[in-house]
Formats: sequence, structure tokens, C-alpha cells
Amino acid sequence: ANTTGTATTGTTSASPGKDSTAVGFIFVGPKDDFGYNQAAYQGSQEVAKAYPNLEVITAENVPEDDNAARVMNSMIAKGAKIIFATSYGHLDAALKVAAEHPDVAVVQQGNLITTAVPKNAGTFFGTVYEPVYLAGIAAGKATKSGKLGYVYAFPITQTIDNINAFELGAQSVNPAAQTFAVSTSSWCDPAKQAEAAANLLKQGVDVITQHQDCTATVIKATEAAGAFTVGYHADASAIAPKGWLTGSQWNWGPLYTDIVKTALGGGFTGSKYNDNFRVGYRTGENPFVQSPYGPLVDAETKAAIEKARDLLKTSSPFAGPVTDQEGKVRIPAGTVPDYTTIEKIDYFVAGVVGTLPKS
Amino acid sequence: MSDLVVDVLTGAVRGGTAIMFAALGETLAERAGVVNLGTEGSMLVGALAGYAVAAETGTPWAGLAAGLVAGGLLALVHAVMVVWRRADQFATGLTVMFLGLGLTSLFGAAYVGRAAPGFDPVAVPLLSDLPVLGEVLFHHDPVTYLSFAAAPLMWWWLRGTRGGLLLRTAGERADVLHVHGYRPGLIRGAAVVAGGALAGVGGAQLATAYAHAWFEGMTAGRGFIAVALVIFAVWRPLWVMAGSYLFGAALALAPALQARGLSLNQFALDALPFLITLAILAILGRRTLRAAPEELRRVFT
Amino acid sequence: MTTQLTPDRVASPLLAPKSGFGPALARWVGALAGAIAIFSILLLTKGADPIATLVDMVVSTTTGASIEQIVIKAAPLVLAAMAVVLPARAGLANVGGEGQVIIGAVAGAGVGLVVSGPAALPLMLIGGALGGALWAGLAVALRVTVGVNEAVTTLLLNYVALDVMLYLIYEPWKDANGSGQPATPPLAIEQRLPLVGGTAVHMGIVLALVAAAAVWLTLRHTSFGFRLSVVGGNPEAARRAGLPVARLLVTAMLLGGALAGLAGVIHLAGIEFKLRPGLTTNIGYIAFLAAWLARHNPLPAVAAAFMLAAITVGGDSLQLDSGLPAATVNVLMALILLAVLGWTAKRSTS
Amino acid sequence: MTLTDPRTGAKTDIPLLAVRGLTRRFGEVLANDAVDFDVRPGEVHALVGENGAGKSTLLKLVYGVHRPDSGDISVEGSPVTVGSPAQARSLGIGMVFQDLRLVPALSVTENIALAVRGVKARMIADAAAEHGLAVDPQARVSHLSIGERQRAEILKVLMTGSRIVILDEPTSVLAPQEVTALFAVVERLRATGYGVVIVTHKLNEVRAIADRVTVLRGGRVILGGVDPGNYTDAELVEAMVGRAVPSLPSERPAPPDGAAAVLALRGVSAYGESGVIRLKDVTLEVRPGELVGVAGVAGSGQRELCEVACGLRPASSGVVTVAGVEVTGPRQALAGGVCDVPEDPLADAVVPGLTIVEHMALGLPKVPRRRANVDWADVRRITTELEERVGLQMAAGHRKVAELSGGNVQRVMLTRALGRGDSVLVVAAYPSRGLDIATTRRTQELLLERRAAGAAVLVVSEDLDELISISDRIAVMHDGHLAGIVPARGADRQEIGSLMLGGAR
Ligand SMILES: Nc1ncnc2c1ncn2[C@@H]1O[C@H](COP(=O)(O)OP(=O)(O)OP(=O)(O)O)[C@@H](O)[C@H]1O
Ligand SMILES: Nc1ncnc2c1ncn2[C@@H]1O[C@H](COP(=O)(O)OP(=O)(O)OP(=O)(O)O)[C@@H](O)[C@H]1O
Ligand SMILES: [Mg+2]
Ligand SMILES: [Mg+2]
Repeated sequence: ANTTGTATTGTTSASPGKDSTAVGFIFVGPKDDFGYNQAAYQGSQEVAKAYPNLEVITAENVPEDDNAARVMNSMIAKGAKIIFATSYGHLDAALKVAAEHPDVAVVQQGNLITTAVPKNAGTFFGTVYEPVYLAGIAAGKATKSGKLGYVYAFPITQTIDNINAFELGAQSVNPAAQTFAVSTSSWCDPAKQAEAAANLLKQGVDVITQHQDCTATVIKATEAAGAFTVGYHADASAIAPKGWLTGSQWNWGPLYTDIVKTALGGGFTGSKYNDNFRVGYRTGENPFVQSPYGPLVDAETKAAIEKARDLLKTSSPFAGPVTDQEGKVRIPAGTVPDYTTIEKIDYFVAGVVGTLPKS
Repeated sequence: MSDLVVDVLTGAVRGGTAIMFAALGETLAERAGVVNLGTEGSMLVGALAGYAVAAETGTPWAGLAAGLVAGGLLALVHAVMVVWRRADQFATGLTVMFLGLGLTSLFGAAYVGRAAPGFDPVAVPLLSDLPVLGEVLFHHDPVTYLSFAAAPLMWWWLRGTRGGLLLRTAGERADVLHVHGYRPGLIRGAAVVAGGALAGVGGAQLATAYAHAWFEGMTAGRGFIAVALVIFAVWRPLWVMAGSYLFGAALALAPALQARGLSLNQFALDALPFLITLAILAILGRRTLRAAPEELRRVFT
Repeated sequence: MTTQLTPDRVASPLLAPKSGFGPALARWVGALAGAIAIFSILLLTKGADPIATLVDMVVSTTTGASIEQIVIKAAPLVLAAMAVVLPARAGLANVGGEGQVIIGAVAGAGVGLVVSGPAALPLMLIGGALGGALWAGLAVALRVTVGVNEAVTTLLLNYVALDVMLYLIYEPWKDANGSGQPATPPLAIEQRLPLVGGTAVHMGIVLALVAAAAVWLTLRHTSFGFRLSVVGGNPEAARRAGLPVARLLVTAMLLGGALAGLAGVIHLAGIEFKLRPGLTTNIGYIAFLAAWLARHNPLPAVAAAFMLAAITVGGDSLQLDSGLPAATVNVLMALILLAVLGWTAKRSTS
Repeated sequence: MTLTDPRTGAKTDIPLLAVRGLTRRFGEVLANDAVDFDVRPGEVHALVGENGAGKSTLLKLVYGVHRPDSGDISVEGSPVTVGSPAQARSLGIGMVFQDLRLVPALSVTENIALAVRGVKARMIADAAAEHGLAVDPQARVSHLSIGERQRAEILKVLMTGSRIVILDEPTSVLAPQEVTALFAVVERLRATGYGVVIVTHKLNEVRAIADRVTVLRGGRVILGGVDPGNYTDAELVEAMVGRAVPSLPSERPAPPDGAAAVLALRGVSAYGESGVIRLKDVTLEVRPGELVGVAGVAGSGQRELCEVACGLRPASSGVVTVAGVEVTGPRQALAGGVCDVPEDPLADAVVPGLTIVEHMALGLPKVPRRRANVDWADVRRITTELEERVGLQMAAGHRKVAELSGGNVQRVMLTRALGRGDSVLVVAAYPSRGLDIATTRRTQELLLERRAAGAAVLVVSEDLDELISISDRIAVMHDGHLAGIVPARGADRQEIGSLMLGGAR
């Protein structure tokens, strides 16, 4: 593809981002969405704390189209030589900007560069699905009906991984557990979420988790119905004081700060961030961490989760055998797939109830 | 399967209520001769005001009142523009919608993800035990129960009261009001504002009783649907009620199927409410326009 | 012979009597000043210094890069505004620009998926125009056959168009190599619009300006334009004068849809290169309002499209320089629109 | 004359309403120039004059629609200012407008409730019985005939407590029998002490109902409150017009016998605007050189008849042919030499924003073009030609038609339709509506000229006298049917009237 093709040419500067006076962050949604964007925004503020002399420029509601390139260019015009494009869909714009500005380090959060990686660009992400897997264990232990609910927006791979990991975690302690996946076709339409939660609860689901940008609606509905909540993005135990089990949440500060440090020092090109950088329990400090436990999580469950976390330091939630809904073995026994393979999973595992669109 | 039907019907009432308030509001405006595409904006400001005031005061009823006021205030902009400045109704309505969108995201950021008390479902004694009907109609929040009365009330008010008569006359032949010493502009303006206030109540219901959350743009086109719905309900409140539930049912179908592991094409289901609306408009065709208030017919050419 | 008890109304702002240039200018200046005053009050409530903020904003639009961005943004807006202007002459309210832009882009992308080589780009442009025309055609078909108002149907079709596009990019057209991202594969180099000179601006702007000039000439001078204005002014009079009213309505709307579809393709082939969920970012709606600002006159509509593009680009400065929430620019745009819509028309005598 | 006040029962001689020196100017036009006028209890006072003489203006000044520039109004001897129609009604002044002020979508009761707070259907029924007005209070106005609507409107005025009832041209839309019924109501009002002001263009009506008559011309009183019995028709017409108006030549060559019909309708039915059948099984022929008049109560299918003949409305059954060719649509009819004068030009033919010249272009069967563009120079030339040929002075060609007065709009329509020398069929709906006597006469001459040139001419009019004087035959419509066709020469007005109301011939 052209966007990435041109990026590799014309890269003359050996040290993109070196001696930058400012850092730019773009977010796809509002920086106070209590979700994905807020977590990224908080990460940016930790960078500001760590480098008081750096100007941290942020822009929210930046669409995932060419407008993103425009906004990043404006940041560059204001002196930023390190840019964080924090949404999955910002990748094309990020690569375009990287190609135009060889002296600027552009990193993108969550997506993968599938062609040759330009010298001044990279992607990074955590293994989101690992803490989700751990939370799945809590869910599998807590459920009485054996029915878990997953409210999601769109069937992108990140979400598919999460749903699968959640089900695999639950299965590991409760082989009969099923995960009912309901999509809302919107990253945030609270009314649709309310309807999804209501229907799941009506079907006897007693633990609900989700992958949405705004999460309060589902949590409140679950709590009001006396069911259990597994969180995503943030610790929402305050709005589900009774039913909160655990969840997964972000901690971008350390990783962002390290990327900035690498670039400022002139070592971006050739570093691990000048690549599709992935970090998980196996490789280091996952920016995706487990949320605190709720009151109803018993010691036995906590121990099971501890054990699993230790195991993940060498293994993966997707360690074989993994079978899909049709019963076909997708990952053979004994195989521990790498991050890239996991990020290409396009099927639901056995135990997930729901259909994925064919593409 | 009958269980699926019950769930879809229950979802229809749950999801149709906010739309019903907005569509009833639009009915008032259109019966007085004004189309208000800004209904979407009124719903949004109603949702934010409802949620924010509930959060600040701790009572959802105060939120509901705030939603009413906010929706009415935004509609006042439309009223001033189209009734007194004679600006184009469609363009102004869209602009008012954008204004509502902008203002709510400007002032709503603080309430995203914030907890606020809301309306919870209350089962109506005795009635809620009825088979099917009990579940479909009588396990809802108090605002939904209010909505059951809203459409019949409006039907009665438009038909049976002097205010209703004046409003209808404003939509039919505003000149006649003038002859009888009334100010048609004032009546129209009041109808638009009252309509916006109802849309605001719908928005507040959405935020404080249905979704229990505020998020920018959370009405997601429901205000536009309300406008279309009024047309296919031929400007009659009771038909508006039925239409709102039909729309609610279309919205409820996808999650009800998915929660059972069934699935149709998700995007087709998403488009369903709009396609149903288009289909009904096409089937009713000219009949709807012939039933339109006379002054409105001019707007719709 | 009729007895008139209330003041005459001018039926439509389109037909409002023309007035002198001086007073018109004064009203525009007054309206804009009013909008900016209200906006300043809002800025104060958010703790920002209005003067510094507005100055930063204006200054930010004057750099070379910003001007290029304004032109890039204006190109589809100009085309989509013409998609409102042309049907409006026939009395049709095309609120469906958004959907027609989407379907135009979808059709263009669809052609791009199957055709490569030098013929691809022209075929994509044609395909996009046809797609937009088809989408507008649905609405106008309902209008001329069963008499459903097109403002409502075009609005509803916008949502359907979005679902059509989402379906395609999540399912059959999804880029297999895109790591699950809901988007089509990027267009090949030869499928993209060439750039103008040494700038970042693509040739879409040339296309847009040529189209605007063509619309202007058509409406102003041709017999077709005259017939459209008769149909728009009084369809019954047109029918009685033997004009083929339904055919003229359909033609106007199809041409409008084609222009909007073209806006979609040039946005796709000029700058986006893939279909993705947030493709159009309200191009259709903003263009509808641009057309209204210009009271449906083609050349002023071009100016209005550029103005709204400039506000969007300048709006970045509200965030980047003044730290205001992103939505602030929507408020500014709405205020300006309201001021202009409400206070620049010459009022009829009261 | 001394009579009983309907309210107080007191005997009184003071005029209910009196105006002195009332003057009102609209820009250049002096619409009312020092007008004196009064109405006493128990009398009917007729107001007559040409179009634009100032009759409606006088009434609107009294009713508070306009304010006088100078002059005084007094009600029962006390001076008043009337600032609005509402105030006028509170002073006991009620007005029934020519185009009526009812809301079609509302019921009679609801319409009256707009004027009278808290009124109930029963009260309306009682009042209707008291005044001898047959009206169903529950009926929707849109379902009523013109006569019924007028009665509802009068009832509304009476129920607001008016003692002065002003009727502006109430008879122009009624069939003769309905006029008789209306006059019976007026008689009853007179007898119970109301003061009635009635505007009419017809001298026989003045003689039938009025105790006194006032003639206005150019805004001035020419004859003030005189007994019509003391004047001849010619004297009254001369007072109205300012000169004697010669009548049309009464002898005309008969239409050629045996020629094939130009317009032929065979068993034609058609739907009206509201989707119900409005034209029922009509069979009618108009031969070349023949002028057929169409009479009927308003809304009896005349509009549909004209539209069917011009291809504007499809026949739901039956066949319409012009010069032997079946009519399929307006384009084809236009090309086949059919011209029409529309019934309601503002609604059906005037395009807001377009000029007279542009409207002329619209009427041409083929618009002159230079390549894709209209050749406006040529259209202007044709316009001048048509205007000279027709001889009805139009306003300047660049004026917008929508901004012209009703009479001037009609001149444009007539010039456009009657200027064409090649027409084989002329369909004119109410061609002289809103025109003054002289222009009306010229219009009638033009229609006869087209007839003499061999065209078939179909003329709809509410004025029976006009139809009788220009037609060869008169087709009478009732409720969509062709109730009968009578020769115009020696036609009996009563007979035509009873056909209009559905009576047997
Ligand atoms: N609203 C107005 N604005 C300007 N001029 C007016 C207005 N109303 C009436 N006129 C002028 O006053 C004159 C008198 O008009 P008026 O309506 O009183 O005539 P009329 O005697 O009622 O005629 P008709 O027989 O046609 O009803 C008209 O010729 C016109 O020039
Ligand atoms: N409301 C109004 N505002 C401004 N001008 C008006 C208004 N009503 C009428 N006029 C002007 O007054 C003049 C006469 O109006 P009107 O319709 O009363 O004429 P008329 O008496 O029917 O004329 P004609 O002599 O053609 O029969 C016209 O020039 C018209 O443009
Ligand atoms: Mg007149
Ligand atoms: Mg008059």
C-alpha cells in the first residue's frame, strides 16, 4: 500500500523525535469518556509530569480519517516531534504523517503495521486479552447459571480476542460456562447497551462484561439486576459496589514515558518501539492491568487467578488446544501462539454463543 | 419463541418511550405548522440536563424537570428563527441540532461516566402479574408510566380544549387566529417550545431511566426518527404512540435475537427501523400529506 | 379579490427580493458580530480569553499548510453543496447529501476493487456519481410516485447508507490484510486523484469548481435552468405550461445525487483512499447548511463551503492553542449559521 | 324609521354605525376619500362600485383591519376607534368576508368556538334555528357547500353578538336559489333590528334587498345612502363607472352547422383533488365557432371539466378528444392548440419570482431558444406583439407577476391565452373575475373574437347574465353531472337556477 510504501523512502534523519520540545497525543473520542480515551489521556498527563519542560498537546474527538493527519501536522507545526496516535483507526494517518516528517517519531496504539516499518514509526500495545482471561476466571467461578454475557461494539480482532479469552478463562475453572456475545454496532450508544444488558439478564446471564467506549450503562443495569460485573477500561467498582468482581484497566503512563524517553534520547530508530511492539505478562510490564477485586470474590478464586497469572508468564490464554465453535481445532495442543497470530484470530472459540460476520 | 415476542415487546416499550415523548413533542409543533428537525438537539440537551441535574441534586425528578426546561429552551431558538425571523424550517432545525450537539459536548464532559441517581423499574402491583401484558407494560420506570398517559392526554387536549383548538387552527389557517384577535406567532412559538420540552423529557428519560448514563450524541438519530414518525402517524398522538413502539420493537429485535445466540445480519437489523419508516411512508404515500395541517403542507411543498 | 388580513409573506427566502449590496453587507457583518459575541460569552464561561482564542484561530488558518487543508476540505463540500443547490431550484430539499456522499464513496470504492489500471479512476468517478444519483433517486422516486416528502426520506436514507457502508467494510469488502480493521484495502496509486502542482491539494478541487461553474451556468442561462425554477416556484403552473414536472424533479435530484456521489469519490480517491466507518464526517450536512447560507445561489455557496471549511480547520486551534473541548467549534459553527440564516434575509414588510 | 333594538328592546333612531370623512391612502392610491356612510337598525344598506372603488377598504376600516388616515367612526352615536377585528366584534360589528374565514379542517362548532368562548353544539343549533340558518354544527367545514359555509360564517358573526352585519359580495358564489335563501335570512335580520351592509355588483340584487344604496367611485361617494327606487339602472351604472357602458352587440352569426366538434367529451368522469369523483359521466361537444357557457354552483365540477378538456386531469372513464385527437396530457393539448385561462391564477399559473415576460415564455407552445439557452429577446418581442393584439394594457414586462394586483395578473393570463391566433379550443374559467366593467367588456369581446375566428370556446362563469349575453349554449352543472344544456338566447334564469341546484328541467 502506498501509505506505508512512501514512508520507507526519504527517511534521512537518524534520530526522529530527538530533542523535541513538545509531544502530541490524538484521541478518537472525548478525553473524559471513562474508557479507552480517558486512559490514554491520563497516560499523556503522566508524561507531562515526568517531563515538566515538555509541552504536551492533546486533541480529542479526532476522527479516524485524514482529519487526523491534519491535526498531527498542526501539532508538528507547534514543535512536537513525538506523536502518539492512540486509536486503532489512526494508523493510516500516522503513517502518512511519518512519511512527510522523517524527523518526527510517530507511534500508533493498538494496530499493526503490516508492511515494512518506517524508521520513524511504530505501533505498540498491551496484551489486552490477558487480564480479560484472568477476569474470565472470576466470572466462571461466580456464575450460578453458567451463562456469561459480553456486550461489544464491533467484531474487530481486539474484541474477538477479548471475548475468546474471557470464555477460555471461565472455562478453565467452569467447563460448562458459556459466553453470550451481543453487539451494539456502536462504540457508544447507551440506549442500545441498556437493551443488550436487559436481554442478556432476561436470558439468565448472571455475569456481564463488555468492550465499549462508554461502560456505565451496562454496569448499572447489571448491578440493578443483582448480577455480577466484570469491568473494562477502568475501575468502576464505585457504581457496582455489590456485584463488582474484577476487571481489566489501563496504565499507559510508564510505557508512554519510556517511549518518549527513547525518542528524546535519539534512540528511536531501531528500538523495540520502531516495530510492532507488544508487551504482555510474558515479556514485561503490561500496560493493561487487572482491576481491584470486589467484596464477593473469595480467596479460592483469588488463588486461582494468581496461579493463572503466574502461568501466563510463560504461556498464553490461547495456548493449544483451542477449538472454534464448530469444534475444529484451531491451535493444536502444546502450541503457544505468538502475539501476531493472536491478533489475527477471526473466529469465536467453542463456548461462545453468537455469530461473527463472514468476511 | 413466544418468549422472544414478549421480550421484543417489552423492549419496544422500553426503547420506544423516549422516542414517543420526542414524537409527541414534534406532533405539537407540526400541528401548529412548524417542522422541527432540532428535536434531536432538544432530546440531547434534555438528556444532559436531566442527567446532570439528577447528579447534582440527587433526585431524578429534578432531572426530568431540567430536561423539560432545557429541551424547551433549545426549541425556543428554533421558534424565534422560524416563527419570527421566518428562516427556513429544515435548515434552522438542522442547525439547532448542531447547536445542541455542540453545547452538550461542551458542557457535558464533566458528567460522562459520573454516577447519578436515576429512575428504576417499579412493578405495578396486581397489573404486573398479568400474563404477558404484565411483563410488557408494567415492569417499567415511572417516566414510562407517565408516557402511557401522555399520548391519550395530548389526544384529548388537542381535540377537547380551547388551547388545542387554537393550536390546531395555527397549523391550519393562522390568518383566522389573527382575525379573532389571537397572535398566531405566539401560539406557534409556544407549540414549538412545548414540543421541544417534551423532546427534552424524552432525552431525560433516555439518560436517567433507560441508559442511566450521559454520553455525547447518545440520542443517535432518535430525534430524526421522531420527526418521520409523526408523519406516518398522520399527526395523531395515538398513532404516534403505536409508531414509537413499532420503532422500539425494531430496535429491540437485534439484542433479543443475539442474547439467544440467534443472528440475522446485524447491519440489516440496524437499518431496519429506518427501512420500516420509509416503507410505511411509501405505503401511506399521498394520504399522509393530504391529512397534513394546511400550513404544514406549505413547508412540505 | 381576496381579503388579506395579515402581512404578505415572501414564500421562500430563495425568492426574497434582492436588495442593495450595502445594506446586505451591513446585515452580514452585524449577524457575524452577534454570533461571535455570543460565542465569546461561552468562551468566558469556559475560562478562555475570547480575544486571544479568536485571534489564534484566525491566525492558524493563514499558514500555507492550513490553506491547503481548507482547500482539501472545501472540495467535497463544494460538490455536496451543489447537490443541494440544484434540486433546491426545483423546490426539492435534499437533506440526504450525507447518504449520497457515502454511497458515492462506496460505489467508487467498489469500482476500485474490481478495476485497475488507467481506466480505474475515471470509472470510479463515474461509478460514484451513479451511486449518489441512485441514492437520491430512491427519494425522488418516492416523491414523484407516491408523494412522500423528500426532506424526510433523504434524511432517513442517510442512516441506511451508513449501514450499507458498515456492512460492506465489516464483511465482504474488509481488507484481509488490514489486521481486522473495518476498512477496504487502500486504493492503488493509479486509483488516486493526482495532486495539484507541488501542493498537498488533490485535483478534486478543480473538479468541484468546474462542477460549481457548470451548475451556475445551467441555472442562470439555460432553458433547463429556467424550467427548474418554474417547477420550483409553482409546480402546478409548470404542469399547466406543459412542462414534464416529474421528469424535471427526477432529473434535478439525480444530478444533485450525482454531484454528492462525486463528492464522496473525490474524498475517497483524493485523501482517504479507503472506506472506513467515519468516512464522511458530516460533509453532507455541512454542505446542506452551506447551500442555505448562500440561499441556494451556486457561487455564494462555493464561498460558504470555503468559509465552513475554514472554520473547521481553524477549529483545531481552539483545542491545540486554547485547550478547549473539541465540540467548541460545532457551537461556533451553529451560532454563525443561525445568525446568518435568521438575520441576513431581507424581511418582508410587516 | 323607528325600530326595536334586538338587545335592549328599546326604540332607537340613532344609526348603529356611522362614519364621517373617512380617508385612507395606500401609497399613491387614495382608496377612500372622505367617505360618509351609515347604517341604521333594521335596514339593509347596499354598497356598490367598480373593482378598486374602495368598497372593501371602507369595510376593512370599519372592521379594524386597516386604520383610517383621518375621519371618525361612531357606534350608536358614541365615537370609537377600531384597532383590530377583535375590537370591532366587541363593538358589535361583524363581517363576513368574500373568501370566508373558516378553517376547513375544523367542525362548524370548533370554528365558532374560535370566536365565541365555550360555545356548545346545542347552542349553535338553537341560534341557527332562531335565525333560520340551516347548518349542522358537527359537520366539518371542508365537507360543506359554499352556501352552507356562508351560513356558518353568518351564524358565527351573529353568535359573537354583532348587531351590524357586513357582507362583502356574498352572492357572487351562489346559485340564484341560494341567493334567495340568503336574502330570506337578511330579511329576517332586518326585521329583528339588525343593521346589514351588503356589497354587490348586481343591480337587481340592490333592488331586491336594499333599503338604501351608496355608490363609490375612485374612493369617493358618488351617491350617498339614496333610495335605489329613485334611480334607473342606467343612472346607477353611470354613477359607478363614470360613463355609459355600451352593451355587447346582441346579433352574432350562428355557429356553422354540421362541423365536427372540436372538443368532445363522451361519458367522462374524473376525480377531484380530494380523491373523490367530481366529474360524473359528462357528454358534451363544442363545435368550431361556438361558445358554450358553463353555469353551476361553485364546486359542481366546473374546475374538473376545464382541466379534463386541457389534459390537466386524466379522465377516470370516458374519452376526451380535441379536433378528433384524444387528449393525453397538458403538453399534447398545448401543442394541439388548446389555451386556458386558469380559474385561480395565483395558485395555478403564477410562479413567484418570475416576471411577466417569463410567464409569457411559459405560455408559448415552443419557447424560442438559442442553443441550450432561452432567447429572451425573442420572448420580449412576442410579448409586445401579443399585448398589442389583445389590447389589455399589462404592467411593464420586467415586473414580477406575483407582485401585481389581481386585475393585472388576470390581464397577463388573458393576454397569454387569448393572444394566440392559432388556438382551436379556448377554455376560460371565470375570465372576468376581478376585472372592472370596461376590462370585462373587452375580455368578452376577445372571447367572441376567438369564436368568430373559428375556435371552439368554453367559458365558465358565476355570472349568469354574462353567460347569457356571450354564449350560444349554456351547459349547467350540478354535483358533477351535466344537468342540462340550454340555448342562451331567451334562456330562463329561473330554469337555469333550478338546474344548478339539481332540480328537474
Ligand atoms: N393593502 C393594500 N395595499 C395597497 N393598496 C391597496 C390595498 N388594499 C387596497 N388597495 C388599493 O385600494 C383600492 C381600493 O381597493 P378595494 O379593495 O377597497 O376595492 P373594492 O372596491 O373592494 O374592489 P373589488 O370590487 O375588486 O372588491 C385598490 O384599487 C387598491 O389600489
Ligand atoms: N398587502 C399589500 N402590500 C403591498 N401592496 C399591495 C398589497 N395588496 C395590494 N397591493 C398593491 O395594491 C395595488 C392594488 O391591489 P388590489 O389587488 O386591491 O387591486 P385591484 O383593485 O384588484 O386592481 P385592479 O384595478 O387590477 O382590479 C397593486 O399594485 C398591489 O400590488
Ligand atoms: Mg379589487
Ligand atoms: Mg372588494
